[in-house]
Amino acid sequence: MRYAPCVLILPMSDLITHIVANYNYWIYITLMMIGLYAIIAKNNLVKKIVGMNIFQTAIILFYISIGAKKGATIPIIEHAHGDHGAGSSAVHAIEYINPLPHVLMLTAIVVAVATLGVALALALKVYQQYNSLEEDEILDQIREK
Amino acid sequence: MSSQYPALLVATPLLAALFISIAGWVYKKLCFPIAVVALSVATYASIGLLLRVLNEGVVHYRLGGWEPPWGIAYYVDHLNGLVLVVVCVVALLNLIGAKKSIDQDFPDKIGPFYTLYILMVTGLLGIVITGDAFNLYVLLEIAALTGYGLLAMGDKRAALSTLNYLYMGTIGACFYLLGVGYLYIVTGSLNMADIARILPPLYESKAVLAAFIICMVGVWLKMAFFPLHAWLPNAYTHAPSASSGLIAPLVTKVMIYVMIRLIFTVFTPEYAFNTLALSNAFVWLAAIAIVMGALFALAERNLKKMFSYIIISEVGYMVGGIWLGNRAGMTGAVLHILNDALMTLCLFLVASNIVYKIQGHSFDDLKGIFRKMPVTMGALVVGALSIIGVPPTCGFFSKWYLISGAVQAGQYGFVAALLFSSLVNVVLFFRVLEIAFFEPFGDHDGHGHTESIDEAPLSMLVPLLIVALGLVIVGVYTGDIVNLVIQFAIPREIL
Amino acid sequence: MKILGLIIAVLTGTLLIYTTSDFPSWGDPSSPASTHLSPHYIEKTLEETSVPNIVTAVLADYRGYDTMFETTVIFGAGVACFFLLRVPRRKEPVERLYRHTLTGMTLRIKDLDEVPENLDEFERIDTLWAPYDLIIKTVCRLLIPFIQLFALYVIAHGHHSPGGGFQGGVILGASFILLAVSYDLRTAKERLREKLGGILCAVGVLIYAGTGALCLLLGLNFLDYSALASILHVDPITARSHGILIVEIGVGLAVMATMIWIYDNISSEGKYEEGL
Amino acid sequence: MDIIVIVLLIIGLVFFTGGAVGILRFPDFYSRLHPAGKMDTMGSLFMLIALALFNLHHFTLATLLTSLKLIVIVVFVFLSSPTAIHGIVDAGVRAGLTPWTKGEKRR
Amino acid sequence: MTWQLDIPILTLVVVCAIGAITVKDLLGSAILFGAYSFMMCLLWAIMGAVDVAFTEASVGAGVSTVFFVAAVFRTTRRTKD
Amino acid sequence: MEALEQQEKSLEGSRESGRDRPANRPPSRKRFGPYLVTFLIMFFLWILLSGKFDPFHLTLGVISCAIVSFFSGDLLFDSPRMKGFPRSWWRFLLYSPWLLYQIFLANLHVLFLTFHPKMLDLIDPQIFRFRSKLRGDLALVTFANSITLTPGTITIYVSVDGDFSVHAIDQQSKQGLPGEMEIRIARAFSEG
Amino acid sequence: MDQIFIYTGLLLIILMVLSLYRALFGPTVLDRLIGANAIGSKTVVLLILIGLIYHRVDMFVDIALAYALLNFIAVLAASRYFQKKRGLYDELH
Repeated sequence: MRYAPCVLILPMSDLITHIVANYNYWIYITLMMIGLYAIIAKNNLVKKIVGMNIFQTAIILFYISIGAKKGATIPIIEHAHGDHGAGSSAVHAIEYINPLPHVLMLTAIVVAVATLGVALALALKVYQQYNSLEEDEILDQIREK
Repeated sequence: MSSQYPALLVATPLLAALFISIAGWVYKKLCFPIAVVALSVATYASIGLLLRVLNEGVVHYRLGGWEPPWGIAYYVDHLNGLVLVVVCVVALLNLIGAKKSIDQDFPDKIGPFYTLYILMVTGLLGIVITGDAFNLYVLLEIAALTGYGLLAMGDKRAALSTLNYLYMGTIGACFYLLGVGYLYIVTGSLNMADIARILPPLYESKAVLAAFIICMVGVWLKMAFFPLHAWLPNAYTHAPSASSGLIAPLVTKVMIYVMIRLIFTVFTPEYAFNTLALSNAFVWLAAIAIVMGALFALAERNLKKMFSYIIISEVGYMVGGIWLGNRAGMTGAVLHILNDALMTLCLFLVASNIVYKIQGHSFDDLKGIFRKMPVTMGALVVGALSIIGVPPTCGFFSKWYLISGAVQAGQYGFVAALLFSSLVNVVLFFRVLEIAFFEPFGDHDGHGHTESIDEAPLSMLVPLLIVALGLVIVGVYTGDIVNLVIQFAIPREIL
Repeated sequence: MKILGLIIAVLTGTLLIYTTSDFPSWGDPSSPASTHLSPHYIEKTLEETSVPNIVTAVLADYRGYDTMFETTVIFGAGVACFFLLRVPRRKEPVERLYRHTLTGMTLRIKDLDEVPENLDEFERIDTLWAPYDLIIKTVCRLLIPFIQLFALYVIAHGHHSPGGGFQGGVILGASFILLAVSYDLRTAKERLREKLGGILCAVGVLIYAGTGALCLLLGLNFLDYSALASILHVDPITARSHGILIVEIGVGLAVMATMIWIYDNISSEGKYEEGL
Repeated sequence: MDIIVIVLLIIGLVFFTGGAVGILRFPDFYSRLHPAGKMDTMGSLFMLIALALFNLHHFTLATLLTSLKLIVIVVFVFLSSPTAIHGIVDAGVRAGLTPWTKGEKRR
Repeated sequence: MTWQLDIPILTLVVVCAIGAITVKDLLGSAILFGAYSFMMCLLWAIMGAVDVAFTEASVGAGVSTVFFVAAVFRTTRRTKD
Repeated sequence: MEALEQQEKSLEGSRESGRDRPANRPPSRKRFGPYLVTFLIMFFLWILLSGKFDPFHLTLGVISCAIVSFFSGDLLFDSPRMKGFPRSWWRFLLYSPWLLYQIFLANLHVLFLTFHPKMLDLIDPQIFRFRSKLRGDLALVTFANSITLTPGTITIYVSVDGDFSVHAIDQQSKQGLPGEMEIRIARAFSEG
Repeated sequence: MDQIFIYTGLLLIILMVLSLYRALFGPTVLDRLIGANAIGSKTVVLLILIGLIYHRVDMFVDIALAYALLNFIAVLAASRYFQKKRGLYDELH
C-alpha cells in the first residue's frame, strides 16, 4: 500500500471553494434546525425522538467536519502492521486526519444510542398508560381527570 | 494513599454500582450496605481532598498518567472541593433516609434502583471533579440518563414528564457539546485550563461568543433557569420520593457549579464580565426568574410542586449572584450552592416522609399533619426558616451576601426580586404550616382528631434531623466557611 | 407550538450561520484543531502505545477515562430500561398458547400447572403468531455464527484496523437480536439468559473499571495501563497495548449484553414472553 | 487490466441503474421487488469483483486477502439479499396487498 | 475527502432527515431514519472517520432501527404529524 | 426480584423438552462433529479476515473460534445428516456457476423489461404454486433463494413439505419453474 | 483511476436518489422498505469505492462487510412487524 493523498485534480472556481469550505457547516446547521424543530413542534413522542437523534447526529457532523484535513489519509498509521513498538518510519502529523474529533464522536454516538434506548423505553411506558403517543391527546386525558 | 483520593472519589462509587448490579441478581440484601459503604468512602475521600486543597492549593490528578492537554486530568480547587463534599454528604444522607421508601416503592427492583442511584452520584461527582470539557459532557449524560430512569418510576404522570425532561436535557447537553466544539475549533484543546490559556487573543472572535452563548443556554436548560424551566416542576413532582430527594438538591446545584466553572476557568471572568457586556441583562433575567418562580409557587396547591418552583426561584438567586460580577455576590452564590443543597434536601426529605406515611403530597392531604408527624414538621419549620432567610439558619447569610453584592453593583432590581421572593416564601410556608397545624386531620372522613403520633420510621427521621441541624450549624459557621474555603474559590481578580 | 419551534430553530440557525464565518475553512491543515493537540497523538501514538490505529489508542488510553464512562452510559441506559419496563410479576393468571404441531390446533392454557403432558407434540407460540418461515430461519441460522465471528474479529483487531470493543459489541448484540427476530424472543433468551445477560453487562464495565483500579493498586494512577507490565511480564509500552485489548473486551461484553437487554425490554414491554 | 475493471464497473452500474429505474417504473409493490433486490445483487457482484480485481494491482498477501474479503462480501450479499426480499414480500402478502394485474393503474 | 462525493451526500442527508420527520407513519419514519444512518455512515467514511463510520454502520443497521421498529411494534404506527 | 426468578424457573421448566429449539429439532449437543466442523470453518474465515499470522493474533483467533463454535455450533449444523456434508458443499460450489449464469441471463431479461417503453403491456404479474420434491431445509432454502435471485420470480412462501408459492413477473419467468434448477439442486444435495 | 472511481461514486449517488424517491414517496411502508434496502446495497459498494479513493481499501472493507451482514436485520425486523401485526395500516387517509 503506497501512500497517496487524494488530491483533487479538477480546477475549482472561487465560488466552489467557498461553498466547499462552508458547506459542511451549513448542512450541520440545517440538520440541527430540523432536529430542534422536530423536538419542539412535533406532536408525536416518537417523532420527537427521531428529531432528537437527528439533532445529535448534526453535532457529530460538526465535530467530524472539524477533524477533516485536506490531502490527509485516515488516522490509522500505515507500515505499522505486525511490528509492535517503536522504530517504524517517522509519522508526520500533516499526513493523517485529526483523530481527536473521531474519538469524541465515538463517545457521542454511544451516548446517542443510550439516550435512544431510554427514550423509547419511556415512550413505551407513556403509551402503556395513556394508549396514545400524541402529546395533545395525552394532555387532554390528563386534564379530564 | 491520599494522593489517590481524587481517583477513589469517582472509582469507588462506579465500582460499587457495578457490584450492586451484580448483587441485585445474586443476593439482594447486599445492595444497600454496598451503597452505604461506597458513599461513605466517597464522603471520606472528598473531605480528605478538601482538606488537602486547603493545605496545598489546587490538586491535579492525571488519569492514565498522561500530561493534561493530551490526557484527561482532574482539577480540584476550593470551589469543587466544597461542592464534592456537598454532593457526597447529600447523597449519603438521602440514601439512608430513603431506604424505607425504596423498600416500599420498588420491592422487586432494589438492585437496579441502587445501581442507578450510585451511578447518578458517580456522574455528579465526575462532573464536579473533572478538568476536561468533553469529559464533563459524558458525565453529564450519565447523570442525566440515570436521572431519567430514577424519575420515571413515580406516579402515573411521571413517565410523560420525564420524557419531556429527556428531550430538554438532551438538547441542553447537546448544546453544551456544541459549545465545546466551538471552543475546540478555535483553540484546538479540550482541557479547561488549556483553553483558558489559549483564549485571550481570541476574545473578539464571533466563534467564542457563540461558544459562550451556546454553552450557557445548554447549562441553563439543564439547571432550569427561568425561561427554560418548563421540564422541572412536573418531573420532580411526580418522581418517587427517594429519587427526588437525590435529584432535586443536587442536579441544579451541580449545573450551577458547571456554569461557575465555565465562567471562572474556561472563559475567564475577564471575558465574561468585561469583554461581554451582558452581565446586566443576565442579572435582570435572574431577577425575573426569581419573581416568576415565586409566583408559580404561590399558585400551587401541591407540596412537592411548590418545592420545585422554589428551586427555580433559588436557581435565579445563584445565577444572578454570579453575574453580579463582584466578590460579595459570588460569595453569596457559592455559599448558596451549599445552603440550597441542604435546604432542598431538607424539604424533599420532609416530603418523602409525608409521602411515606400518607401517600400523597397535595395540600389537602396535609391537614392536621402537625400532630401526626411532629418531628418531620419541625424539620420543615427549620427548612422554611432557612429558605425565608431568618438569621440563625444558613439561608439568611447567603441572602445577605447576595443582597450586599447587588447593592454594591447597583442592581436594585435584583435586590427587590430577592426581597419579594423572601416575602412570598413567608406566605408560602405560612400557608403550609397553617394547613398542617390548624386544620384538623381527617376532617372529611368524619372522625377527626386522631391525636396519636404516627411518625415516620427512625431511619428516615435521623437524616432529616441531621440536615435540619446542619442548616443551623452551617448558618453559625458561615464566617469560617467563607474565610477558609469560598474566599479562595473566587478568582483573585474579582473585587 | 409549531411557530415557536420554527422561531427557535431559525434563531439558533441564524446565530450559528453568523458565527461560521470565523471558522477556519473546511479541511484546513493549519487550523488550531489540527495543530494543537492532534500532532502529538499522531506522531507519538506508535511509540507510546504501539497501536497503529490512532483512534483506538486515543480512545482507550489517552482518553480512556472518557471511554470508561461511555461504557458506563450504555450500562446505565440498560439498567434504566430494565428498571422502567421490566414487569416483575403478573397479577392475572398467566395465559399461554400452545400449538399442536401435527393438527395445527391451538390450546389456550391459563394455569401453568396444566401444561400439556406430551410437550413434544406441542410448541409454545406467541399470541401474535406468525407461521414458521423456513427461509428466514435457515439463512439466519447460517449467518449468525459468521456475524459473531466477525464481531469477535472486530474486537480483536481494533488495534490495526477500524473497529474495537464498541463496534464489535454492537455487532455481537445484533447477532442475538437477529436470532430473536428470526426465531422468537424465547429462543434467543434460551441462549443468553436474562440473569446472565444482566450480570455480563456489569462484568463488562467491571473489567474496564477493574483494570483501572488494578493499575491504581499497583501504584500508578488510575487507568495507567503501563502498571500492568509487572503482571503481564512485558515492557510498559506493550503493556499499554495489551491493556487496551483487555479494556476493549470489557467494552464489547458490556455493549453486547446491554444492546440485547434494551432490545428485549423494548420488544417485549418487559414481559420477556414474546417479542417482535 | 484497467479496461477489464472499467468494463465490469460499467456492467455493474448498468444493473444498478436498472434496479433503481425499475423501482420507480414498475407498477406495484410486488413487481418492484423484482428489479430492486436482485439487480442490486447482480450490480454489487460485478462492481465488487471489479474492485477486487483492481485491488490486486500490487499483488501481495495483504491485497489478496482484501480481495478475498470483497468476495466474502459478495457471498454474504448473495445470502442475505434474497432473504431480505423474501421477508419483504412475505410481509406484503400478510399485510394483504393484492398484486397488480394487467390493465390496472400504476400504484 | 472528496468534495464531489461529499456535497451530494450532504444534500441527501438533509432530504432524508426532512423525510424522517414529516412522514405520516412511524414505521416509515423508522425506515427513513435507517436510510439517514446509511447516508451518515457514507459521510463519515468520505471524511476519513473510519471508526465513526464503522460505529454508525453497526449501530444504524444493527440496533437503532431495530429499536425503533420494536418500539413502534409495541406502540402504534399512527401519527398525526 | 424473587418473583422474577420464580417466573424464570417456571419458564425453564416448560422449556426443558426442547420444544423451542431452533427449527424444532432434537438437541444435537451430544455430538462433537458439528462443533469441530464449525470450528474449522470459522478458523478459515478468521485467517481470511485477520491477515495476521503472529502467534498472538492466532491465539486470539483460536479463542474466538472456540467461543463461537461453542455458542453457535448447533446453529450452523443442526441437520441430523452430517454424512454427505463435504460432498454436498462441493457439489453446491459446482452448482453455483450455473446459478450465476442463470441469474445473469434472467437479469438481462428484467433489464430489458425495465427499460422497455411499453413495460406495462409486457409484464403480467401473477402468483402461482407448485410442489417441489426436494426435502431438507438447506435444499429447500437454496432452491427458494435461487428462485428469488433469478429475476422474474420471487419465492413468497415455502412450507417444510416443499410447497412453493411464487410471484412471477411474466409468463416467460413462470414457465422456467421448477425446471432444471430443481434437478440440479437435488443433485447437489444428493436428493432425488 | 481515482477520477473514474469518483464518477462511479457520483453515478451511484444519483441512483441512490432514485431509490430515495421510493423511500420518501412510496405509497406503502413496504415500498419505503424496498427503497431503503436498495440504498443499503449501494452503500456497500460506495464504501469500497471510497476506500479505493483513499488507497486504504483494507480499512474500509470491514465496514462494508459489517453492512453486508447487518443490512438485512432492519428489513427483517420491519417485515416481522407485518407478520405479527396483520393488516397494512392505511397511511393515506
